[in-house]
Amino acid sequence: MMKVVEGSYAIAQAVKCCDPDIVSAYPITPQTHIVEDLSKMVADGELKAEFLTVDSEFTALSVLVGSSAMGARSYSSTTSQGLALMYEVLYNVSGLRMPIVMTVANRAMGAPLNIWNDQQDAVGARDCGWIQLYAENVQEAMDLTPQAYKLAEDPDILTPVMVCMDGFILTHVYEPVEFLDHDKVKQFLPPFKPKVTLDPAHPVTIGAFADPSYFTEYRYLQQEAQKKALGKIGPIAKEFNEIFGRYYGGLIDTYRMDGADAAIVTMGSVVGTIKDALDEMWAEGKKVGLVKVRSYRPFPVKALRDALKDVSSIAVIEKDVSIGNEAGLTTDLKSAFYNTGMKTPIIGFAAGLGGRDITIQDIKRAGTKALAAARGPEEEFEFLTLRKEIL
Amino acid sequence: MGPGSTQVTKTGAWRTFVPVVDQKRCSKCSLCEIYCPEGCIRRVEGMFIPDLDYCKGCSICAHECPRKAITMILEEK
Amino acid sequence: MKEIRIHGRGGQGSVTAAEIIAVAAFEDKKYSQAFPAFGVERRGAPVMAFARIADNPIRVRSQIYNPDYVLVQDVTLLDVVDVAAGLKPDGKIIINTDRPKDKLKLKTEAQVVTIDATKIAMEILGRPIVNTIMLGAFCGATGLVNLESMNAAVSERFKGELGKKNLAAIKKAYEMVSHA
Amino acid sequence: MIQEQPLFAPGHRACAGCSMPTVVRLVLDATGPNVIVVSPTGCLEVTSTPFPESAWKVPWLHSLFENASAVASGVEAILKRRCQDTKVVVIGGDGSTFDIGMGSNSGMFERGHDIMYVCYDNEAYMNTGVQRSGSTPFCVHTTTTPSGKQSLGNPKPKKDMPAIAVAHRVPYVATASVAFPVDLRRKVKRAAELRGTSYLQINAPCITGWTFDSGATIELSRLAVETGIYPLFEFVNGKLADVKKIRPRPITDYLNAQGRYKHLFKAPGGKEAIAAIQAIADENIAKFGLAQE
Repeated sequence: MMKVVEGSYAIAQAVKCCDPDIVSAYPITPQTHIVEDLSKMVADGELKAEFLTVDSEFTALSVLVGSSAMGARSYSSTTSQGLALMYEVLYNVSGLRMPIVMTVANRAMGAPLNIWNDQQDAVGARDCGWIQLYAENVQEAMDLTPQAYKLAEDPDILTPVMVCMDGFILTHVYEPVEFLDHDKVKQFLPPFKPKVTLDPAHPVTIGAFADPSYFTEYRYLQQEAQKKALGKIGPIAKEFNEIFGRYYGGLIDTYRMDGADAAIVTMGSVVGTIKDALDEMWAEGKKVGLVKVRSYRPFPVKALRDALKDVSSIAVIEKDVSIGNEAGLTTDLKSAFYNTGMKTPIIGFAAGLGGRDITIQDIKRAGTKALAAARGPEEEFEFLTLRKEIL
Repeated sequence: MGPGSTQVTKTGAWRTFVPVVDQKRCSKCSLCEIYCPEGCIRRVEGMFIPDLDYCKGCSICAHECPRKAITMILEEK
Repeated sequence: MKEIRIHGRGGQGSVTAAEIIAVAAFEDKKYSQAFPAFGVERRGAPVMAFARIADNPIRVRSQIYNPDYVLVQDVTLLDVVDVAAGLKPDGKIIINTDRPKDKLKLKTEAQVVTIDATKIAMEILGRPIVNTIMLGAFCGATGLVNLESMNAAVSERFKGELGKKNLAAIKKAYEMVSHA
Repeated sequence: MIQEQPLFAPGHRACAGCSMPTVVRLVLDATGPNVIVVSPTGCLEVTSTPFPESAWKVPWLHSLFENASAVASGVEAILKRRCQDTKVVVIGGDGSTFDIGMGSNSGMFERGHDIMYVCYDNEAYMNTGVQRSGSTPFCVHTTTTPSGKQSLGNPKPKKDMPAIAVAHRVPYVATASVAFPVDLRRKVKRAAELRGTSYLQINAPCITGWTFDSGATIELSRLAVETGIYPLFEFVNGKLADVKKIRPRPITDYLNAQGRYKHLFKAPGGKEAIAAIQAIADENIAKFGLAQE
């Protein structure tokens, strides 16, 4: 059934279809509507889950450490400062190999205090061991939710997943979405069968102290699981497509890359605006294509090398800054190419920071610079739409 | 990570002084067993015997014994 | 694609109006999108909301700078906000006011439509909430969304007696603007 | 009275003479095996679970320093969901209980989970080398409140954590001592049988942090109780229900027996400080009616 609903409600509906045993969350803009909708579903008996209203985001995720250790399917959602408050638990969850799924309604990190969208929060947490998937629109964010559980709970993976969706832009938009069918989700996502749980009949110790003779191997196994996830994200998306008839690409997706001279690489909801901008650019004879990164962690090095091998220049548009260097996706992309000997110029743009609107004109400007960068970049990294007059 | 698997580590190796129980003085009050941090004082045929595989030689048992039936002596290894 | 911008004050239901437009357009078998100008504005402060309607799936997610239609829920906003900014010359601006058009401080080549929505609201709803009335005027003035679809969308949001009253108010606004 | 096969195994790496393993054994002996234990970071976690070994014969989970109560809440929520009759027990030190885990504790208390929270209280951050915690008593020398020319040690008295628990309407709040195992076990059993949150704070001397010979561990805790500086009491539904009566001994008997107060017997102002500590003990004795008739 297709309906026009708010993005947050759509996510709540998708979460409901995944039959979580427990939802634990702390309110923070722009994530609030998701958990409000879930709490209403619990109050109305539509969702038979434990719903814990807790004292902080730190506690919200910590509660899920306990529930996940019990083998329960566990869900939370947060953003920005809340994600930062979870930082210590993020490493803990991934290190304990807990298949928790969390929707991150991407938002800027203060100071200055700012409630609007960018992706600094999640990109800043890229090294925490979580898989990070980014959605272009509400439907994709919805559909990624059961896919995320399927990936996280795979015995070869057992790694938590963040489903990242741009705050406000996707959480607060009303647009038509196809609701997930509960029975079909059950077919796609069978109940979680944990290998190890806390049970007095079979006592186990979870969360032991690992000295230098064991720690490296823990990390290595996490890295291996992320590598294996590279081989599962695409097939899971295809399996979803077979049941639900919707597909958004695997690790990456491309648009107008055939015959493109330059490419824009990005992730999240700006993909849609870029597609419209590129249609206009091609009509003007400017052949710029798009590569959409769906999986930021694990980072799809091979898929990106293949997709970008034929363009003469690349521009990354991303909603974050690695303050003191360039920005996450730009750096990651450059590192993906270094050892291939490929010398395609790569330039980076920080855009949409703290909710700054990204217009079609802005994209076309970046695309034009990308084409020009083939002759050698003027600037390697810059802030798109910088208001120089107020500096 | 088997339950109780620290038992593979014989902490008796940490010990300098070893408890010696004078079974004749022992009143079987079991305080040594209760207070032992290692939980390594065992009842064997009605007698309280420290398991020297784990005893770290802390001397709590000797200190707490109401009949002064336990003495700590320098262990010769 | 048609783009709509709604001006109001916090608490006047501008965001709800944009959402209802999106739902109604979808009833018309079109694609739609609605979103607020996300802010921390509280009750009474000037706010904006946006809607897009198209025959194909809508991909663009920037704010709307060159709207085809503008709805102004509160005429006092004309003193503090350039409500006609970027409005296309062949577009329309619909303003809730009892003032004559030539007394409105507006810089636009677009057609100006006025309606005393507050009066209708007081008469029918008994309180000065004009957002659904402005939607009736929007249907009447633009024909972009069918009145039946708008009624369905409003009924989904407002149930029972309140819903019925809203439909009556919408009908009145629709007729006044259509015959204007 | 102790089980033949304790639920906390030897081979753990606690210091020789540490009171903490005895506390853990006494607690688990009273609860029996149908428990799930959650521990925060601290001496207990580090000494009981050196990967790949574990001293625990009950299911045990560690996440972080400051979230044991939150993690336990998640465990309990799932037990409740499954209608499983297993007790969740948190066992943590005073650093995590009084300080860094305070927010998590407050949340757990307030939500009223069916969890027994046990704090082994050694009155400083012993795992990191004896730094002051909110539990450190007045005038104690620690590595972050050292005694010196202008300092008599910790300038503030111990935080009243049981009162904080009572203020959260925690239905059962009690203090206990490793030196009084019968009393301790009775309190653990009472907390285990209760359906709801309970808070037990157990005096647990630390040989390195308090500085005394390893054999004197139990004696130190006994002195803490018998001087009135560590009163043993029970609050049931917010009301003082029972106390352990004592024949009060002078505070100097306790202070003299350990190194962390020794500066008070030398430094100028030490005499007054000792009198102030005696006054705290006297206040406890009066407030809780500790003195035997």
